Amino acid sequence: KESNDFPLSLEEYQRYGRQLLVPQVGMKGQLKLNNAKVLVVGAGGLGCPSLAYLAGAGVGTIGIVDHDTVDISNVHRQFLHSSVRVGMYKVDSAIEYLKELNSNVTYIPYRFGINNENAFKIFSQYDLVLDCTDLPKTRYLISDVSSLLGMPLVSASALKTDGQLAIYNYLEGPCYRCLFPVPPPANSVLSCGDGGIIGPVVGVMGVMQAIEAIKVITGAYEDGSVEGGFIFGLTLLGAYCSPQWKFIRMRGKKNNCKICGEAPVIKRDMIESGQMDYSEFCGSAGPVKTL
Amino acid sequence: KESNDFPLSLEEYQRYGRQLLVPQVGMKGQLKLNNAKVLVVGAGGLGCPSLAYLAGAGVGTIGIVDHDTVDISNVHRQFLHSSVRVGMYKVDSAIEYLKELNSNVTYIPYRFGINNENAFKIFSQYDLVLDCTDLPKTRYLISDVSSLLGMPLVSASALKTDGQLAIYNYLEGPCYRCLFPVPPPANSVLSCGDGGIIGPVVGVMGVMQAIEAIKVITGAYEDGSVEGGFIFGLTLLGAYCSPQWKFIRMRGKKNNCKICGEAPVIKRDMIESGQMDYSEFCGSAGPVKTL
Amino acid sequence: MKINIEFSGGLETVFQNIRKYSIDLEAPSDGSPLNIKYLLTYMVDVLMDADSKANGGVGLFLLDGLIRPGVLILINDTDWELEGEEEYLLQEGDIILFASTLHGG
Amino acid sequence: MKINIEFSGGLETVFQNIRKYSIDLEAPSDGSPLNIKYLLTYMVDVLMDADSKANGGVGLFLLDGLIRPGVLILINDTDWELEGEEEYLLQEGDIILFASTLHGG
Ligand SMILES: [Zn+2]
Ligand SMILES: [Zn+2]
Repeated sequence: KESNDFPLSLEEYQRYGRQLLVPQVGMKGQLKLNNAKVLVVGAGGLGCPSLAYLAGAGVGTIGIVDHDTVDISNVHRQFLHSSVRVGMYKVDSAIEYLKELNSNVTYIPYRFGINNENAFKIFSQYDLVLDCTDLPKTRYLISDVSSLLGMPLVSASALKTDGQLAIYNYLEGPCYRCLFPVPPPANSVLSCGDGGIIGPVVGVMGVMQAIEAIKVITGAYEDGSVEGGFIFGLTLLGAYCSPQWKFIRMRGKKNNCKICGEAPVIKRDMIESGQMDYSEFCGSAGPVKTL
Repeated sequence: KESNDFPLSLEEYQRYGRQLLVPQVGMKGQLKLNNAKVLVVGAGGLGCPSLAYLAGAGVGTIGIVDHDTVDISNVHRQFLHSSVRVGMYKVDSAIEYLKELNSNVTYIPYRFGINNENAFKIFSQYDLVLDCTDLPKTRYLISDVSSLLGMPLVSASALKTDGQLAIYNYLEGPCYRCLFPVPPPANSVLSCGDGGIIGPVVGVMGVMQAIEAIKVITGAYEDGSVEGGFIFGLTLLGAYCSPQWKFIRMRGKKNNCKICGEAPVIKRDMIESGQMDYSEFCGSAGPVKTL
Repeated sequence: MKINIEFSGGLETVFQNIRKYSIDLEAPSDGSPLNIKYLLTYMVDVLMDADSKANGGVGLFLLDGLIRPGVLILINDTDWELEGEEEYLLQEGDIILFASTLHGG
Repeated sequence: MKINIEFSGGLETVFQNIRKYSIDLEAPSDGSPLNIKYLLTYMVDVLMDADSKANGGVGLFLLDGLIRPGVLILINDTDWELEGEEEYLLQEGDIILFASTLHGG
């Protein structure tokens, strides 16, 4: 990688050849990917496909956060974790797989959950965050921290047969809290463990996160590659609906948002000190009701 | 698996627990998946994600057809094939991975290409075909054979930043030839090798094939799970468009279709004898032009 | 007036497990406007199934008479906040989508 | 008359690499109808870039004056075969999508 004429190694030219051919990526985009640092929070149903395609595309540094270990009930949709790795940390299982896929990438494991104390220190080492988690309190924490650090957040979620996707904190767009200032009642929240999930439904949302991450990293929303530039909205999947996909244009940044508004009230020190209590904010998960 | 009260093994209950919870699958759907035989033609950019999720979901028998070996330029999108398996048959590489993912599935390897002579013999052992190939002549052959055998065909394709998905030969819907009676001029056809491809773009189409395969196998289009039942159309992805997804309602079966019309002229023996020459029909791929 | 109601993300479970309704809505007899606010009460009164009502289903849809946090209302594929929220006057053929935020992953 | 043209699957490469056009189409001066057939010739004459025209670009779009096999024409998200094909009379605001079949995988 010495000279500017050949910014990639021969192996990289061969490996990334098919995406180098695509004008929206090209050499300029590939170098941006090689230099990008992406944090994937959650190595489950969303994280597995995102990670496989981000590593495949040659994102330079990938951090992976997950406190959990592989359970046999994960394997139907979390395809980085094979049956033979049940019991291993998901982070280690994922990295074992990803290293064989593409050893050019630097993988950084975090074998614990994101929390008030560690979030800023970890996040600030990356350019972009993917929210692949499954609890409202974690989703608020991830959004607040990435918004305060000015990092784009590619967020997806899924349950049963449905999925949702959005990019927060990006260009002039809103944060998660602008859209959802008040958390849902705890008894209305279902995880994939409780509500069930069809494997490729969550899978397709994770792959869409990889597409959006590549677009954000390569600047596609800013250089005219995406016609019309960035329009904030939600992409909805209803796998048993017809049509299956819907894009909903949503409100922008809210002036009174507690994180990204004109007079923000939630600050970094309030989060790090624990004054901002996400468990309390989202309520304790009591017995779960029907959705 | 002795008694009707416990139709699955304990390991299967645990493994498939999350999709058993989804009403559109449930125990009835899981048993249909366990008994299903699916043929995936092509273990590349579409085949890899389809295979991972079909195996994860517990499709009983999965046949995989591919004559090709793993090249380093495949790995960015074909995540079943790791860098350490370069040079191996894609079919063997895929099965090595899939066995570790789910050993309950029976995997049947076909380390050669589909052709006029072998297609009927292979296809007739399956209930459903996924077209994950990348040449018009193979796509016509796959469609003709599956239509003549009365098998549903879940077909997807991708190039650069775009993707397409459809289910052919299904319920009262058309075959591929109804839609495309005349093949495109050979010089207008680009493969992913020639035109380039963004990994998760072809990936997302492969995952969508797995969703549609699960819906077809479990009868979702026939039992009311999909509101409005089956409507034939194309699902289009433009990853750099806004919105990214579009569903286009298309014409139905054509009365004058040479395969599935009222007076079909292409018959099984014409294909098996080689009288129907797909290479000639689609033209030789001369120097490739701009799309 | 013909109004279409759709659910995404799970709320159909308290509305008889039907994801799409096409209803014929008459103006309220007390002369109040035919707006989203009225539609919400209509949905609880007429469309929600008795079983769900008896088991806290209303709380999954409304909180203190307003749409509960975590449910987005989309009017013809546009955020209701851009359309006047509760006061939005329903128009013939409107598609009102109730999308519950998902958190699973 | 305002007509929207969109490409999916690659044809934009011969139309100045622009995926969406919003054009103002006037009725042909010879009195012939403002239909899809006319639109096709207009697109070659006005929208296709000179470079593509010089390098066989027309052949990627038309074959013997008709749309080439492998390109689907969608009128407002519906197959043109359901709308009268070439003879379909353009309407104000129509969205005409030219989708090239993809074969890659
Ligand atoms: Zn905000
Ligand atoms: Zn046919």
